[in-house]
Amino acid sequence: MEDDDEFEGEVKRFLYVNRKAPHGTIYALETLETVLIAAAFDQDVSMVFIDDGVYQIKKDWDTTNVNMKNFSKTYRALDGYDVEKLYVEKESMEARGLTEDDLIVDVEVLSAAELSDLMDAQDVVISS
Amino acid sequence: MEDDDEFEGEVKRFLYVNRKAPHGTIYALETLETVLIAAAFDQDVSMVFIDDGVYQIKKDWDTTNVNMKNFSKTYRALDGYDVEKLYVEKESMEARGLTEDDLIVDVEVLSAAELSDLMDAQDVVISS
Amino acid sequence: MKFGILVNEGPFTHQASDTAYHFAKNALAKGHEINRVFFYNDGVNNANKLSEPQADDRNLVKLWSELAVEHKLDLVVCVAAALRRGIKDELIPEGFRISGLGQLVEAGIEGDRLMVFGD
Amino acid sequence: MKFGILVNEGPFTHQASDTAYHFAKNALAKGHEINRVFFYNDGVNNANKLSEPQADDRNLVKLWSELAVEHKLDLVVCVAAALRRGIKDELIPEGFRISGLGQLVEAGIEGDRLMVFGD
Amino acid sequence: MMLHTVNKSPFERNALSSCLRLAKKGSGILLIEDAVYGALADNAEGKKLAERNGDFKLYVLGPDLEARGVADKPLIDGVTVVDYGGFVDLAAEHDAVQSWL
Amino acid sequence: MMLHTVNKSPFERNALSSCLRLAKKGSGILLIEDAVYGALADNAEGKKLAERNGDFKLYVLGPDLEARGVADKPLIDGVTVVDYGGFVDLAAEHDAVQSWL
Repeated sequence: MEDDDEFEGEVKRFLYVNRKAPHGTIYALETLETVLIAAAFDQDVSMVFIDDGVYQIKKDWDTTNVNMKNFSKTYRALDGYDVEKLYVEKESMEARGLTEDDLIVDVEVLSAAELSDLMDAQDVVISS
Repeated sequence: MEDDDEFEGEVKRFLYVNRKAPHGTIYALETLETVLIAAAFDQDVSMVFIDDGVYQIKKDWDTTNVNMKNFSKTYRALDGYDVEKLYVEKESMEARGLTEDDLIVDVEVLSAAELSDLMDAQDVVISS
Repeated sequence: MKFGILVNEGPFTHQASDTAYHFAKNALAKGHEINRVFFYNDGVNNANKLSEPQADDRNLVKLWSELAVEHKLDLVVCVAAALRRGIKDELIPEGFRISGLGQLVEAGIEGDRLMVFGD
Repeated sequence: MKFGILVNEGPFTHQASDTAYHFAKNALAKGHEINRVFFYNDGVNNANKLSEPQADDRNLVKLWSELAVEHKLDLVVCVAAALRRGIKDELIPEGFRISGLGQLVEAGIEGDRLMVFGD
Repeated sequence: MMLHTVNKSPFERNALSSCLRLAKKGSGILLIEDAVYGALADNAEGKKLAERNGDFKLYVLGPDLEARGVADKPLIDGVTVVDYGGFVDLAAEHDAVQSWL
Repeated sequence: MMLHTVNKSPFERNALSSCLRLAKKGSGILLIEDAVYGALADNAEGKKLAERNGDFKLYVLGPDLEARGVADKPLIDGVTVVDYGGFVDLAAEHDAVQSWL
């Protein structure tokens, strides 16, 4: 990320909250489209995956037989857009029997209590 | 209902299953529109209200301040269309602290076990 | 066997229309008949021919349209639900037609099974 | 105070657009500013001028349109979400315009609060 | 402090329970649309919420209670009823707003 | 006997639990779309469903498991994986179909 002094004081903390499973609804895909655009605005962008949202970053999607778009690798591309702050709730992972090995991207696993502090410190929260 | 011999063997049991609260989504209203049309076909029509669907027939709606359509009295009009089989699940009522006095129409309150038998005997189930 | 199909959600936002399409296609492939596909609630949004998905995504409006033409399917868009949502004649793709809710009840009466796909 | 508003569902099927409209109207009545209303996901279906609800029901497309004209609101329909769903120039009512997702991010940066209404 | 809005019936979905798990103590929580049933004292979900009303400031949208015919039902302790104008005030008074959909 | 289909994640909504309460014992239950997570043996909801697998014939839609990257995860005992053709067969073999949405 560049060091833009001109943006000082204008950088806001944007949080994208993902709580829905992929494919059953389009929210995972369309939120991802927003995040990619948001990256161009040099804001402080974070994404959190909680509840069924953790399934959005489950690896090994094969959408051939449902004939829907496989946008799984876009999560991997986020890093190239300087979107590096990805958080997952530990409790949501555990309830779903998922471990970090199941995920397609590197994320930081936080407890509900830690996530609570992080989410409360945001300026703009876009959820779906 | 007329005694149409010509329909013999063609009368099917149609069940409309209502599980969603009113107003948050349109399903209550649009299902009701279907039931009114269905009545003209001289089929054996039943409606069941389970889960948040029981709130569809809660009396005393006042939609003035949300500026949405108040279609509550349509439930009362069903009787005039010969749609007389309305069933409510006892367990859903109890979880929501509702009694028959709360309802805008006369219904038959059935236990989950009784409803289970009734629902299983249907030919066509339209749910929302 | 004669299947009727009810689609209650629009394309893309919910998977309902996709699942209904795969069901219809596979039923036909197995030699079953589809006596009608009825689009209700937001399902009427499947009948908007202006829909233009990204090149690497499926085009559900086109898929339904082509399936209808190929198999002479009756795709009916509910007039009441469609009016509310602004789906009118000028938007209706080939293979779809606008009609009343009676067509749904009729599909239930005349078919052997009615399948409901929604949210 | 400057509010941005995001509407993620179409009219009628979900209450989101109604609630957003009441919020916007009341914010304006209290002297606040609405820097933008952004329509995303199925929210783009609020921008279909062919919508014709029953006479005894509210007409959300018209209500948004009139609010925009009266208060010079900026109602932006997301181009990507709209293309997918067949909401194109010929359907866009007065007071709405089609633009990119950057307009949503900008509304978040420039406003004091971003309000999200969806399903 | 943040304002959290919840618009889903707690009987049908997990939105309210996730909000209660993840909202910071002391936050405001406003129940709107189908979530207003969660503010009623006489049902199972309202009773669950009542156990947490020391942790949050609870609000419920009056027009949505009226529309559903439950404006006369007893609310759980400590819930404040607001109208759309009050919703605007709450959004302005808090530092940011999160919607639980 | 009826075929019941459920398309909602059991973590998010009450559709599957209502189906399990109201479907007649011996019925078929097919999990599709976001409901397929409920057929997995290693999560909390799958374990709950496993306790009922003597009461119903359980099926899950393979293409939806694959799309979500969970086709290789262990399923609860007694669940049969079907494709869209198998879905059609199930609908034809049962007397009627009810969708839990």
